Amino acid sequence: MMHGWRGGVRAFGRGLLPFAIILIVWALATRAGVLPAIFLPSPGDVARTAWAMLKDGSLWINIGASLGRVIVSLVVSVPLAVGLGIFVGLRRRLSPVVEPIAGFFNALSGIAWLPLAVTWFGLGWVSVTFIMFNTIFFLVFYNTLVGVRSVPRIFEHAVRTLGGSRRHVIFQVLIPGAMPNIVTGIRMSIGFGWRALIAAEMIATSTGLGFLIYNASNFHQTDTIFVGIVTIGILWLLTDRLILQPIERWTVERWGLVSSSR
Amino acid sequence: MGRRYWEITSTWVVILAASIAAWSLAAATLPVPDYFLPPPSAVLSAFGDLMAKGMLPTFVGESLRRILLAALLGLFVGVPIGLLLGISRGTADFAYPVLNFFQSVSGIAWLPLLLIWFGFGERTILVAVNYTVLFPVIFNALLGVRSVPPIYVNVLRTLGASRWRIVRDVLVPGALPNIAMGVRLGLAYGWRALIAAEMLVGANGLGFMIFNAQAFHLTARIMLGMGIIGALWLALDYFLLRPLEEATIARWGMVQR
Amino acid sequence: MTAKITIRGLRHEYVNPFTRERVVALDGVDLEVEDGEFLTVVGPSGCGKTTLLNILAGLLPKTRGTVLLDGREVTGPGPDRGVVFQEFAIMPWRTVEKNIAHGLEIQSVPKEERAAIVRRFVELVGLGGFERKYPHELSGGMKQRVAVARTLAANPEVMLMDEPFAAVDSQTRITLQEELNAIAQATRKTILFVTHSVEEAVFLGDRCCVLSGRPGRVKALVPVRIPRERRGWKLLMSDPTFDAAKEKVFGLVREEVGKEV
Amino acid sequence: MDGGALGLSLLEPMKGSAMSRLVLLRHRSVVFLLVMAVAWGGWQLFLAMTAPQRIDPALQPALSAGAPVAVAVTLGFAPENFHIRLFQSYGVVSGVRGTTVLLNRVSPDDLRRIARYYWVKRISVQSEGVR
Repeated sequence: MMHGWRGGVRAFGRGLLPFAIILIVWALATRAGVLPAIFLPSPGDVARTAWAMLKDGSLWINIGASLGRVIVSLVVSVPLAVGLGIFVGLRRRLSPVVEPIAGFFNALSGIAWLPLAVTWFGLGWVSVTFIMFNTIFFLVFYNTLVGVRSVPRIFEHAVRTLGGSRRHVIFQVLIPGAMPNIVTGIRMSIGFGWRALIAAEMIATSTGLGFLIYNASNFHQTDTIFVGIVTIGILWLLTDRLILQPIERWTVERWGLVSSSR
Repeated sequence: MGRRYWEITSTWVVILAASIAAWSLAAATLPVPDYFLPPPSAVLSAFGDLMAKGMLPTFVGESLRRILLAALLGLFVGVPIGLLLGISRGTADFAYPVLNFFQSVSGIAWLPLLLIWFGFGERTILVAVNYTVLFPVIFNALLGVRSVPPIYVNVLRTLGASRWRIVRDVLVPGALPNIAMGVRLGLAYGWRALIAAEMLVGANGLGFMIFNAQAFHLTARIMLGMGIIGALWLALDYFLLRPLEEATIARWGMVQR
Repeated sequence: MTAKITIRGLRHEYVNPFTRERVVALDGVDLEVEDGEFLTVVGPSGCGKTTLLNILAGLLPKTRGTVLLDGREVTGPGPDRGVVFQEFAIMPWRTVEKNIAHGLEIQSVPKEERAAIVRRFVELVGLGGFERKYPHELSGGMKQRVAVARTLAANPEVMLMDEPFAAVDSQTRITLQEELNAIAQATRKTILFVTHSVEEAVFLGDRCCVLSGRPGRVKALVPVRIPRERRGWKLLMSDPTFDAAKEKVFGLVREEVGKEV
Repeated sequence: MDGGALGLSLLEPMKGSAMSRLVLLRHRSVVFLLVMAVAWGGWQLFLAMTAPQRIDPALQPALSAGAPVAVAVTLGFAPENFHIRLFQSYGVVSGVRGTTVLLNRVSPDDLRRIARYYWVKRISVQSEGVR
């Protein structure tokens, strides 16, 4: 509805307005001394801490650790999950059985694996990455599997009446037809993956944003916690805009297929 | 088709038997300490043990109580708030970006702050879980109201409907599919946040059970706990959440967005 | 001259996988379709029209009987029998151009030749200017034109059409019927057209095959002796031969409507 | 997020087509809630009924008097940390002898609550239990 970059700026401005108001209310509340600084630091404190952490690089290290784990897990487990999901989805006999099992592991994926991961890999980045991997893998695998199996048969008939072989059915019908589910799976895996990462970092490692804010709470450094939380929110919105929406726009929305919203 | 039914159940039996056998074999032969991979029998005896000691019912009971409380709160508090915010364009545009931001910061990320505010206790868990459930519910209820096709509103206007009637007859029913999805998504996030919070805060619950068991190398209990966590979610999802979603979509055959 | 399509003693039963209930859809169907003939198939709902077409298309294994195309037994789907489905079935992830070229792609026809054929059929079905569009951007009528163009582009021996214009508004329907008429005249293709509308069956068909109520069998074959050139929308308004044929077919179908088993 | 993303079709692979989905749907979730309610209610009733058997008759006078008592709670197994923490919420744990926990200053109401735990074998007066 907004045209050109001016529209974009105005929309962006309108998007920031609520946050500006919240900042003002927050500032007034702390100045009025409603709560001691330990409980609610002023925006100024948080900004100063943030600036300090940026300057001494401690924030960057933790951002790098967390983002690194997200990217690595995505790059490794998404292709694997999509490939396996399609492979199993095509097996008439195997897929109805694997689907419920994948559904079970899908329901279990994430932080529930932490104790077992720590038992196997001990505390540290291996366990955390393992948690990220299985969260992303099972969500994408399950959705791909369901996606391939839910492509309407009519498309398969159409291709076969055009003389298409199994190869054509797979690449020209089943895979594109499963795209909406695959995209949903990827979007959800990022949402759940981030959450699992933050929780895992709090428990099982000594770097990353999760550790940063959990450790800060041991020393009552509330301002550091706020810096961490705001950073997590911003990183999430970035990964959502930069990774997710292009994928969605390039595949699903262009074809007008309904891709379920967030 | 009948043949396929038998075919599926037989494949089921084969896969289950094979995986249990492989698991037992691995547990017996792999050159790792016992606690690394206990055999299926160890998990079964852990179940018997924890039931006899009355621990399992408490863990399951605590976790269920917390998630069902969050579900009720989500439904009866989250949904109305979302609808209210969604109805008028002004509040909707104001609330959307804020809700989107707070929804992306999961309840667990707030946990350190909550620990300072409420300490290591039940209140921290409840706030973390309910926050995680509430925001997706409110966000999707608002989204639901905004995504009702304007044609329905216009039709009622032409019939001279009052604003309240438009809300009751069009906006709320139209938003139901999104609301159902928001509740499902919120609880899915909430369930995981609950497990994580129980681990961090150390209060009775399935999260605590598996985390505590790890400290004593009771891996059989970890596996049992994980199985129950997965099974409970599937039961909740299959018996309560999917019917909620299917009832709203099926009744109107509406496709979201 | 042997018939293009020969059907003898065709019987088909549906078995419900859970209740084991057997439903006989077709029984004792004997039918011959001449080369280049436009045969329409009409009958009460549930008389097995679509079942007959799906068996001919090779998508449905028959219970008993023989089905021959140019003397060869029909076993599975193939490019020699092009199918236009009621739900269009064009790929939402392909542009109009790519959809029409789909059959040619599968038969690995070289690129330039493909482009030429697609251009010809885009013009033939009146989709000029929409080549780059995606299906969700088209109206029902236009989607159906893409499906027809796709089937024709693959140059099948026979075209099987399953109530293709059912989901289209009446204005577009008449134009599509006229266009199909022109295509039939231009390509001399053998066409088997299933429909529930008697008027459509008489307007399009050289002959109308009336199927009885379930279990469907050939109740009657009503010839429509009107040359293709004269078949335009005026014909629908007032033409004695047309009205007579329509009345006859309508009577035959009415008899069957009440009799479902 | 489409409906199937997080759920599964484990329990409904071959649903009869005869019954309409909606009727089956309502049926499925209502049955689940009923079963849970009945099971929970029955369980509480069972606990309430079996509780008195676990209390040593010698404690009756102290219970009716309403004053806090010191008791020995005997379990069928050696208590774990879980049980110790549980008992600490009812009174002061002064010691553990094998499968018995010595608990002081327990109010009569708390005593009746402890008696409801199915894994508690017997609650007896502390002096007698210690010997």
